[in-house]
Amino acid sequence: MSSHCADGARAAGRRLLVGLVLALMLPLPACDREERRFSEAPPSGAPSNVVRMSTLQPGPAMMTSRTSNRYDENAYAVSQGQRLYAWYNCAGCHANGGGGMGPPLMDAEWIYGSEPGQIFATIMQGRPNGMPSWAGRIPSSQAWQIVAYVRSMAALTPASARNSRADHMMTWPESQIMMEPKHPVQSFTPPAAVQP
Amino acid sequence: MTTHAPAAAVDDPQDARREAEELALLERTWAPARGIRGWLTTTDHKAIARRYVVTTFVFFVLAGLNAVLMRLQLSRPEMTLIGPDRYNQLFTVHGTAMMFLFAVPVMQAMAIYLVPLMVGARNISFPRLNAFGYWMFLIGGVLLFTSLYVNTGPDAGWFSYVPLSGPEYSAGKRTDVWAQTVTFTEVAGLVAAVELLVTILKTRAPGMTLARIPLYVWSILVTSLMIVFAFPAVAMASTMMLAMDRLVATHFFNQAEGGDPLLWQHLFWFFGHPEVYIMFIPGLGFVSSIVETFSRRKVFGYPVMVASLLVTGFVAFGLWVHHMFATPIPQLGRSFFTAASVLIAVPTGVQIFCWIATIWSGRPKLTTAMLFAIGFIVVFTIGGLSGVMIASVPFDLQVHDTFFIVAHFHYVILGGVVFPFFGAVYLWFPKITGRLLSERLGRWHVGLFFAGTNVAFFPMHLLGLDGMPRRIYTYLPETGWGNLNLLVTLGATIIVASVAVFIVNVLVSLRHGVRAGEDPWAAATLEWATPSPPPSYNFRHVPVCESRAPLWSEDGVPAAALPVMTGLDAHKRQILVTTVLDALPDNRHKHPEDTPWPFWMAASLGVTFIGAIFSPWFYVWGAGLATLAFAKWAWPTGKYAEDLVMPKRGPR
Amino acid sequence: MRRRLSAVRRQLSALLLSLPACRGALDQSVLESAGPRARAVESLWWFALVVAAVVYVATVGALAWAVVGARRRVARGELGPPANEHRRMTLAVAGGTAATVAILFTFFFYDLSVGRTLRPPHERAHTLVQVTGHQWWWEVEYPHAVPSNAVSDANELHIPTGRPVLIEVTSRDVIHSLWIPNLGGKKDLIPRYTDTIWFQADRPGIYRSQCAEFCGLQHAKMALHVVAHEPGEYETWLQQARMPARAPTDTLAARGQEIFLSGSCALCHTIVGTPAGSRVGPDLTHLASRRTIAAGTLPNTRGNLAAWILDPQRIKPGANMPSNALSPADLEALLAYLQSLK
Amino acid sequence: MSRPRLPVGDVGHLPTHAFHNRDMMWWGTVSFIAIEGFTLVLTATVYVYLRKNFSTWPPEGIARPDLVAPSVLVALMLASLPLMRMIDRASRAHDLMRVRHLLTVATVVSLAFNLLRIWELTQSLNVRWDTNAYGSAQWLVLGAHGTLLLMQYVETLGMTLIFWRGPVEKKHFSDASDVAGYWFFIVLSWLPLYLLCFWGPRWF
Repeated sequence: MSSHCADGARAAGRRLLVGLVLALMLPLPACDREERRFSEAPPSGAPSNVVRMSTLQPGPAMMTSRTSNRYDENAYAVSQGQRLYAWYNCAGCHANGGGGMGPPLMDAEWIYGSEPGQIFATIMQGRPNGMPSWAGRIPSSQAWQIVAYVRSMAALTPASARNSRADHMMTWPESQIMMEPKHPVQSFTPPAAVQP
Repeated sequence: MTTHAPAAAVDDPQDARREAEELALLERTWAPARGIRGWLTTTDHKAIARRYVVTTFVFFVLAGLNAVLMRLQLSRPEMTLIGPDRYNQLFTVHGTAMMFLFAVPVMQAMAIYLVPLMVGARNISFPRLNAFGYWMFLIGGVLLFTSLYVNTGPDAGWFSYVPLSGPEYSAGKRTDVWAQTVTFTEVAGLVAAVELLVTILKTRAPGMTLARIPLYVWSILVTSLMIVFAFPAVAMASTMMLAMDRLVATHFFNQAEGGDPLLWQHLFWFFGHPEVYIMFIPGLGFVSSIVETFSRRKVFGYPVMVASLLVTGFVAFGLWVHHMFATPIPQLGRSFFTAASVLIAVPTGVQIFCWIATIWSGRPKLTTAMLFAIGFIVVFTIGGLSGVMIASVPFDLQVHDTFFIVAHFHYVILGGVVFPFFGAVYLWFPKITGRLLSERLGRWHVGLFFAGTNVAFFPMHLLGLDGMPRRIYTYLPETGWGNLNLLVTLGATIIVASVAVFIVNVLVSLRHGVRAGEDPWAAATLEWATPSPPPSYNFRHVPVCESRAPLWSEDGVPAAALPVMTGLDAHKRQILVTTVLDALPDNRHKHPEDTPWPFWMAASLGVTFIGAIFSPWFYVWGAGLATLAFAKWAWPTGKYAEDLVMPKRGPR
Repeated sequence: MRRRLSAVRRQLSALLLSLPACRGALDQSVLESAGPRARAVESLWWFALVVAAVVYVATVGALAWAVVGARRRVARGELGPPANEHRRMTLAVAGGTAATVAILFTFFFYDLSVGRTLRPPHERAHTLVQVTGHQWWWEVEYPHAVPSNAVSDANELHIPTGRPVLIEVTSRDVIHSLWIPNLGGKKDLIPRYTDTIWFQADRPGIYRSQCAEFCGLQHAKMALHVVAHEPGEYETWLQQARMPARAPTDTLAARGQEIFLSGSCALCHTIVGTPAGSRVGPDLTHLASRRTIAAGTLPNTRGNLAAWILDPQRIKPGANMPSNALSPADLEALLAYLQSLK
Repeated sequence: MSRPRLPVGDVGHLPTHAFHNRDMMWWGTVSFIAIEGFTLVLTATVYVYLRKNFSTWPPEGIARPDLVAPSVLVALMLASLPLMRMIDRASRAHDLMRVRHLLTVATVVSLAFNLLRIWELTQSLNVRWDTNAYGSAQWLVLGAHGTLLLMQYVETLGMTLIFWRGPVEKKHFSDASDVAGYWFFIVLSWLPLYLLCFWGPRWF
């Protein structure tokens, strides 16, 4: 074999090796996303109880408390949050994110903040004008799952941990419509029982 | 062609030097490059088939280990060895791998090795496509098992029923991995089917008319035709529908927006039922070859055998609804599907009778391969009979989705795929490696495998009748299923032992096996008319086929000489193309050179489909990459140009 | 013929059931039919089994005979094929094929006749029950013209013996499947589809049933107990089930009710007669009268109930009931209340 | 054991390429046409199956698809068929210059097909794939056939480049003839799908 060929073989070998290593690394981030934790303590960090209604503050700048929610990156927690969102009738006021009596949750506007800790506090403490307090009702681990789901609706969590849709009718936030239909889309009701 | 010209045999001693020169020339023309470059670029069907078979077998072992873990968990009631999350991944990957990564591909891989040799061709019809198919398959399989090992294994069952596998109830990327594994394997399966189809139709040895095609090759022809019509259904349903529902929120299966979960079941089983026949029809072909070789006579009832294969292949498409008897579908349709499901037993029965008749009138030698063929009849018949039972709607409704079904399809698949596969390995191992497998270890292998299969799967019938549903990760002690489950687990360990014996036999025989020579069994078909292992060009001269058993002058008696045709240019890669029906020589096709681009094409599609688990944009980028790879693949190099019309233009 | 067949059946049945594990403590078997539907299928099964056994023995016997005969012939030094081989083989294969076709036709028509007996009893007098599948429990409803008389129950299906029961099935989430081996039949529960299945129990008893379509993490622990009562007893049960929950009689139970209503329990469960009315989890109005908890997973005892409330994820990992961190005193009170819900 | 070989004929005089069913590549193309054609049949089946879940088609609130661009595409497709006949004939006549120029025209036409398909998806359908099952079905059929259009473009472009840059062997003429055959499949398979997707919402 000429040295040229040997070089080629070595180069191909290197390429193959690099490709293999990359391929093996690809699924590593999966660990967090795919884990299914059935019973465990909720994410650490005290929820920020303080809701700041003004940007003005005395003295030197205060650290905003940023609680991270490890459920944000966990697909199972987000999907459990989605289930609980329906079960606890969050949709009664917020619809499937589009809003109704309560504010929409799919957009980027947050009255009481979009950090996990803030949403957690909003759920647990309640807010004026209709948001009830769920403290003592919803176990905190479930509340954190709901937080993850609510944030996923606003695309604040990693896309890989969100699902594309639920098995119900679609709701569209303005910002997510990539292509405007020429005619308004109305909902459709399938026959209740399709066949005997 | 029927009257031999009184020409001198080419093998005369004075021609030895000329022969050596010609062989060296052929070797230079056809041999793949050495080292890893050769590994990536080769388009030799034998090299690709060898690694294909080994790869599928590795997946078989891995999927089998999944089964062992499952059996340990089920061996006693309320075991806590494996939790439900893990267990669901294990059984889903077990089923998916056995179906998509073993049963079908191993049969195609064997066919890729054997068919060109059996029809007397120099290589497979589309060798680059062949290489591409292998790489696609490899990526799909590695994707599935890597995912399992990083806790992303699919967990919705191998038939991924929506809505459980849909975006709402299958969180994360697990089902997407399943859908793309299916994409990879279906692409690989489809291209292999096309190559084999065209190889059989267009590159048969002169004289191999339709009525002289070996039964094994017929079985591959039927299987490949079935794949062409069955695989698109699942490829479309998983890649274009399920994956899209999960990725870009289409509504094929969302009832609230007009979709329908039963649509998935129809599409899946339209593929899934023929799949069963796609798996075991090649097995029937193996059995025909084994019975013919070791009974020392041609299989009795050739036209009936061929007709049976064709009928089976056709009727197999009319059975899919019998997987859906418990769903809301019209009553009348069910009777039709029952009738079809019952009727399909006839052609298979006919074939079994013909083999028995062949053995009866022949001079059977009970080699390991023959024992596997006999084991096939003994085991597979049980699966066939329980298959007739569950064609009945009322009975099916009692055992559907229970361990009775698990028992039934394991009898069918182990009986119809694994037994013939092992038999085929014992038959053709000497051809592939040049050495015989040990018959002594072979007896242990066949004995343990037979015992293990029955101990593991027969009790499952009883468990199913006793109410045990499939796919449960545990059960209560009060159900009383514990002892039989323990027995099943014991059977599983026996199977493990037998497969271990087989692996040892292969490894030992590769080094120390008895040298085989060209034709150790004095067999009948053309693959035995070339050295073992065959040279890269398969045959020095194109063999000519004058009967169904071209190497026999009469039943079991080796012919004195082999008629051949000369005239293929040894300087170039040429293969002889013949006519479809009568196999008359028609033209000399220019055969492509080795190239790494099928590999890069598969790699770019790998990036595309794996990336598309996460973002639809990978379809756009990946299509660009794949187009570049394909351009390099298809671009003529001008090497060995034949009848050049216009030379390559220099740089302007 | 018929009698002989049933004698064979009895013997085979005894043989099969004498195998060590075929007899569980629970009634959950295709081979112990307790109603006409399952019985029809059971006789079809025994017929098919006997025929299959005969066919199997004949096939494998022929194979063995062929191998042994041929090898003897070779040992005797006869190198040629047997006399008249072609005619004999043709006859054998044709005969075998004809027998196969005949047997299959017989089976097919027997199957059709069994299929006819399975027609639903829409016209006949029957009891109507609605079963809805959930991940991972069964909601069972007994509708009534007067809505307040309708009964909602979970994981237990009470039926009268001797009359057909028509079950309307559907699912709330993924596909489940209702299968009661001793009574016969199977029906997939598909979301947004409503389908029906019927059966009839001839003798009182408790028949166990398990979800038969893979439905996710706890598919294994999704059992339904079918309780067949004598008709009079059934009416009594129904009357009892229509009653709202008893008000707590002692202070401990009253404290338990308070915990139930003010904590997370009431968010998912209904107790008729109290403000708790959520339909997300099983109806608990008569929890204490049920035989099992957690969809047939545990016997309904005080200890099991406590374990289930505190940490359901240990018993049924992935179930949708959350863990509840209750103080021992609160747990005591809650258990007292729940156990009073007869 | 090696048995002697007995030459009974010579194939050295046989041609090195052939057209249509004598050619091996042609059979490969036909096989892929079978696979792709059956996939299209399945997409149409899905379309009809989903139709039965709706009382009106398109569902209320969604406009019927526009007809202009789709009809232009169909007209262009039909008009391109004679061009393909010409390519096939020129190939069989081994007319290098003629095949080269006709292929160049075909590349442009194929590009126009693809642009029109993009226009159809974005402007004529009036529905997104994720609006409801009606939208998904429309996108499925158009998308599946659109993938084939894209492949056809790549194939035609590649063949054209080969005929310009070389090396061109005689066998490339049978490849060019296969391009024409595949083109017929693309066009003829679209006609029923066109009626289904664009006239279907008007008829049923």
